[in-house]
Amino acid sequence: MGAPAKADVARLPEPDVAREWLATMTLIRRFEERAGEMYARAKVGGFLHLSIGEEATIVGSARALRTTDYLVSTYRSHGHALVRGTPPEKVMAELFGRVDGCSRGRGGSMHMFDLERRFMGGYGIVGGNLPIAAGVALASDYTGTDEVTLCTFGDGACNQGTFGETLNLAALWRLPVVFMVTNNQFGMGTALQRHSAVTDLRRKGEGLGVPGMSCDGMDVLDTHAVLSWAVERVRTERRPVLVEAITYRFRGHSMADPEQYRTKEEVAQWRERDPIPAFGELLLGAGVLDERQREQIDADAVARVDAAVQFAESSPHPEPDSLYDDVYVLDRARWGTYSVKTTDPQAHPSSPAERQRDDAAQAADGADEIPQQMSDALLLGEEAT
Amino acid sequence: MGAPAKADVARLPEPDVAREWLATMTLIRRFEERAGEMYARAKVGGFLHLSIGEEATIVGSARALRTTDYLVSTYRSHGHALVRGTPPEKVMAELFGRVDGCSRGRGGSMHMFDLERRFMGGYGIVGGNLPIAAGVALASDYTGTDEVTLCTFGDGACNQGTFGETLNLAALWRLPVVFMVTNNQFGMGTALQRHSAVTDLRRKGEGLGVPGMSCDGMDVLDTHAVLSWAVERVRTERRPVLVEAITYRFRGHSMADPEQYRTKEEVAQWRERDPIPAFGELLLGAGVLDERQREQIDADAVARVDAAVQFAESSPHPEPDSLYDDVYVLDRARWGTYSVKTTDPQAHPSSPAERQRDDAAQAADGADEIPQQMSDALLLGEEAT
Amino acid sequence: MSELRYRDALGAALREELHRDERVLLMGEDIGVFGGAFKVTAGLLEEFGERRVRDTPISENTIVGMGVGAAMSGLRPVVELMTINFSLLAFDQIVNHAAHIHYMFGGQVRVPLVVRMPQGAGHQLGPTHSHCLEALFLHVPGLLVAVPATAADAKGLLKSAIRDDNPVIFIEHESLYGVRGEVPDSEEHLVDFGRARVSREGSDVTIVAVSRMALTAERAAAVLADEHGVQAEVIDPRTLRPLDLDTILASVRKTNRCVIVEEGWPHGGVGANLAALVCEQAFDDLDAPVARVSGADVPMPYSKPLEDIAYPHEPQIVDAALQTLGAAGSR
Amino acid sequence: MSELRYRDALGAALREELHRDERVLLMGEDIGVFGGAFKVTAGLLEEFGERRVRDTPISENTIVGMGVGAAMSGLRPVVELMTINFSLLAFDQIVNHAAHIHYMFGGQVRVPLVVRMPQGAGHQLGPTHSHCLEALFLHVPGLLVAVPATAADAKGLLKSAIRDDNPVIFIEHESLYGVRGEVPDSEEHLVDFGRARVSREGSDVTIVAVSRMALTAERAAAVLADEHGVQAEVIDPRTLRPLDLDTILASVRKTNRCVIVEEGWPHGGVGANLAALVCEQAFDDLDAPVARVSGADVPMPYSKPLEDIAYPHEPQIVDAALQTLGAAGSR
Ligand SMILES: Cc1ncc(C[n+]2csc(CCOP(=O)(O)OP(=O)(O)O)c2C)c(N)n1
Ligand SMILES: Cc1ncc(C[n+]2csc(CCOP(=O)(O)OP(=O)(O)O)c2C)c(N)n1
Ligand SMILES: [Mg+2]
Ligand SMILES: [Mg+2]
Repeated sequence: MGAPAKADVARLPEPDVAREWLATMTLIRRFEERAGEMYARAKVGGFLHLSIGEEATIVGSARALRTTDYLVSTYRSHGHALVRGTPPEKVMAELFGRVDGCSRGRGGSMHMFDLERRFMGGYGIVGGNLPIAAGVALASDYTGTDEVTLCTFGDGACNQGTFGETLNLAALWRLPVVFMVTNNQFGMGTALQRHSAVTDLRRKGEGLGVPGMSCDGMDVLDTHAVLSWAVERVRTERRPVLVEAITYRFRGHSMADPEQYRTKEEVAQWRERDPIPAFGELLLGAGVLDERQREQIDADAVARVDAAVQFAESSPHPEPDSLYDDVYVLDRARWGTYSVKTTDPQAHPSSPAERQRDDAAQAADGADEIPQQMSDALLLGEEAT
Repeated sequence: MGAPAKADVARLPEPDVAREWLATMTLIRRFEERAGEMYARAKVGGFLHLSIGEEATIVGSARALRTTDYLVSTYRSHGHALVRGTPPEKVMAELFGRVDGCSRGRGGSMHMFDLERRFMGGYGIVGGNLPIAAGVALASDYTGTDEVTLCTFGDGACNQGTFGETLNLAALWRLPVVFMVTNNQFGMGTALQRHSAVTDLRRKGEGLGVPGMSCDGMDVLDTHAVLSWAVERVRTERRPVLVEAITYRFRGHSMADPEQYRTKEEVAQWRERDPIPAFGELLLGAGVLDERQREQIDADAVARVDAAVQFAESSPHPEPDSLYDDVYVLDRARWGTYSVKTTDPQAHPSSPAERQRDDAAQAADGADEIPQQMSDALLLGEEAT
Repeated sequence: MSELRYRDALGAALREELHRDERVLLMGEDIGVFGGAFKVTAGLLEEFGERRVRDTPISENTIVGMGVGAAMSGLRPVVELMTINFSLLAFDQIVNHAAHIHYMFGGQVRVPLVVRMPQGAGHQLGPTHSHCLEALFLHVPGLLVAVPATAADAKGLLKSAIRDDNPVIFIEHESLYGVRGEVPDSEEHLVDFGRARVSREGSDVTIVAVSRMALTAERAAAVLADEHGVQAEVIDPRTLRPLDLDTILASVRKTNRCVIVEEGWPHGGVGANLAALVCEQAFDDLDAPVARVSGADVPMPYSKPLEDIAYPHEPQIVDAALQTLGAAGSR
Repeated sequence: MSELRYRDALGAALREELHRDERVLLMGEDIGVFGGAFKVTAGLLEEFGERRVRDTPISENTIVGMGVGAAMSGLRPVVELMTINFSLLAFDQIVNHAAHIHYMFGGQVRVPLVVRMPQGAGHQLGPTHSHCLEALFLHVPGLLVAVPATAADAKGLLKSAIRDDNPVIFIEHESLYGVRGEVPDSEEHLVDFGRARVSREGSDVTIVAVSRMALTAERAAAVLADEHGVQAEVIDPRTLRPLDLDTILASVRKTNRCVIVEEGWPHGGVGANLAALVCEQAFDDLDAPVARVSGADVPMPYSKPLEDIAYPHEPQIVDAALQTLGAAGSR
């Protein structure tokens, strides 16, 4: 890679800060790689959407925020929880569906949450998080604080009705929110130019009163610089901004994606720009990092992820009788029937014999025709045969 | 008013055509004035949204279409039905809720329809008509015709999610549809600058791949010129266009609107630009029309509206046992229960005694606390007291 | 006590709660400068200003979604949708978000949001503006659903809704806005969710009726008493989630007959739900099948005579009640 | 007859109808290049090209609305929504438009639109991707609602849906896509709407079960026969609008007992609706209250053990059936 450009070095933050960025990107990468393995081993169910390749967009943007600022994300949000400081243990436990998960095992991969760290959640409905983020920003504005909300979503989400509705309202009411499109070139298997008439996504806010800008989402420095400018502008001028972070998703949309919609060459080309080695090289070249430190950062990340898996493994599953907890906030004397229990959760199969019979039944109806670890494949229609 | 500018005269179409435009604008005006009277006399129920002041946008745009082109409108659509050639009798009968109405009395003011004349309907849901219009255009494209669809909606509708969704899709799929914003400065009581961050509505399609242009919606010539250009461009280039027609609603949003959101002066100023006298003067000055003809046009319109009222008065109400007709298309042997009839429509009050008791009851629950002709006022909360 | 219109009782509830709690704010289309399509919010913009009373663009899904986000951040937003028909545009935010966020994030965050909207036929507003859709909401766990029928309940339930930590779907009725009723003056006049109102006692047949139909049922009960010597007990559940099934069952155990009255569609409606519950829980107490009276199973037509027969009036309720009595002993 | 997976039976129906009728076209997110989230449409883009098989942006309300407009103009669009949960974004176009246009325009225009989408729990997809929402659709007059449980029905009902002139909500089930079944080969294999399927005859108790639960109920019936000597009649209504109430009532008149099984939420669900209808129409024939087995009244949790107990399995159905029998004669 050779010596880093002077300009890049000049943009570097304090060495400690730079190393922390690298460490966090590495943690996210290692965490998600491990999550993928755990998924293959059926420790994790449902969908698992990884942001591998997009780490610079996550760290570069979140580090432009103050701890009092808010972050709102999508179903692709492990990294967003981690960057805000949610312990990897709690994120992994959520993937495992355990009580110590950051959503107590209720949400899974798509629905991480950490109120304390102002990570206001991952949302499974494409476009559903935009109005929510604007509402969070409204609350900041209403209470007269200078908090900013960062709302991230994908290129595909720009086509959802809430995009136009929310940007207009945020501009009209001068809400302190930064809208960040993580343009990873695809909405699932549909390439940008096949889902959006305008592919220069900065321009998407033009008719809505929201100015736009882009950053190189493979470069944590550029992402951080542009987002910092955007966040501070929003904080002081109190008008929303739209930032497009141009990046690429290295893995499939979710775990069993056959990726027939793109070529191996295209993926390989983007992988050459992998943001983590690139930033590592830059720091090495700038003398901010030595090889030993770099290895240590990686080893620390791996160790932390090991601990997270161990923690998740040992965390209990939710108790059956917690099924109805938190459907409602029931904090004072209450009357009436809130929930209709025509089936009693306790009555479900629990004895081994019953469980076995049920498993057989499941197999017969196709749910488990395919090994558990391929359940995503089943859902995506790719069968084991 | 003096002599018309040379430029205006140069823009005039053939004399016959010009007189037809004036006649149609006049018919729409007279029709709606009478509809308002009929509403005050409780011949018309529900909501009645008049386009008085906006006639040039209706005639100027619709006359840019071929008879094989489609028109899709909103709940403010009497003029759109009339301009397409739906007989005033059928439009008035619809307002009266009679079987000879153009929607057989089922739709009312907000839901006019005339398949034969390719008037694809008025829709009561703000923004709901945009995807439908795109679907109509899709069908034209799919079947390889060169038909164009004109979709009209209000300034307020631009904030509905379907606006962004539909414009993007239409641009992406190159659908032959002209989106026309009738910018009458208000969405109900909310002024443009209070509901839209960008008030130059031409620009609303910029981030969506739909180029925009404006026309003077108080000038039928300008409206026609711009729409003709847009329609033909769409027909040949097969890419959607957004046209903003700048106009003003002279009357309230619907019948009982107290109009506290604007000043009398503002209304008076716009009324000076009333498109019908303005165009009449122009034709007089250009020698295309004489005073007698002008009066005749008006007298014809009034006579036609008289006939429409008479027709509507004498058209019967739908029969009670037609209540369940056309919920479903049931055109061949059918099984199963389509509709659940827990109340039999025949069993409803019909004897005078029952009817009387029911009326009293209605009064007691407030529905008729206020005279029938003020029902809109009730709905708008303005009570008779 | 003061005599207030239903509309003004709602307005008073909003005014009092805006005064009481700085976190309360209102959002909706034309609620401010225009004063509200049905004038419930009239005067509130003038009194509380643009910060607390907010006119919005026509963007139903986003207005509700912003309410969700603001509620998650500690505010107590009250969103008005102009009519319940337009709530279908906001169904994603109501169901996938408002209703489920508390549960899906493991109880960490609350969504104290109120979505107010009127429903109902009777004014020839046609097939896009007249439906009664409470059944769509009562189906969804995580929502509370209120259907006040009187001015006192309108005020008391709305105040309770604003103070509740759960998302509340608050369904008003267009034909009730002008109806007057006695309303307690106290600013602490709250009506609890999950407690039915027995508006008339009787021993012969139980009539459960929701929203505007609660009043129609009362008039039907008067006819039953006057003309048929039948003493009907009339119950207005007030809220559909939570549901005061106990009060309904106690009455059915007494009368052994039950009629359910709703204005909405019959297939999968409120009546179906209540009938199923009553049949399940009080099967041995029923001397006749639970009767349902509902709106016709059609999109609401504009035509006056068709609209008239498309939703229930007293005669259908009277007939249904008499039928349950006629059926007595037939088993 | 061929043995086909449910998924492939649906694919075959689409392929045959695309061949048969030039007016048929498919639209949906990732149905083309990606081959469909659940691979139902795999291969169709290659076979029919971009004109007939259209990948759309993520714009649910507009995709459905374009389907409405195209259907009004003479096409026969089949729209796929990736899961039923996302249909809540399109609820306005489905209810206010697709369902009501034929009626509201006085019968002048038809909306031969099919909206296909899968529902269902079992794969830990959590609270935004797992719900069964058929009850929301069956409530709405103007819609037809199909809930096929077998490969043969999937194919036959989908072909009928595409040929029908009404808007059809076609609800598939994610857990059924991999299940094989015998499917008639004929291109004219149509299954009529409104005709229930009696999958097992029996005289002791009637079990009505919808969507995936029809299979679970069959297995429960086997257990009832093998372990309890109880002969259950199992009925799959196949469509909820129109509803083949006659077949259900005939069975109940024979067995005098009824259990209804659904995967969705209980309050205002399919079970409530059927229970109300059965109690109304066959009150005197019932020897026990109609029993309902349903999904738990909660947003679907991600946790595997919680998800497992949040929707019905055979034991609950067996228990419910035995309960209706135990209750026999207790009146
Ligand atoms: C309303 C809705 N429609 C469809 C889906 C299914 N879906 C999940 S992710 C996805 C693609 C989103 O693409 P993009 O916004 O670019 O985000 P990315 O996955 O690339 O991060 C789709 C269609 C969904 N979850 N919600
Ligand atoms: C989805 C929806 N929301 C709200 C309404 C109530 N409403 C009817 S007209 C209107 C204002 C629309 O303004 P605009 O689009 O500018 O059209 P105009 O009335 O000025 O012609 C509103 C809010 C509605 N009919 N549909
Ligand atoms: Mg993407
Ligand atoms: Mg307007």
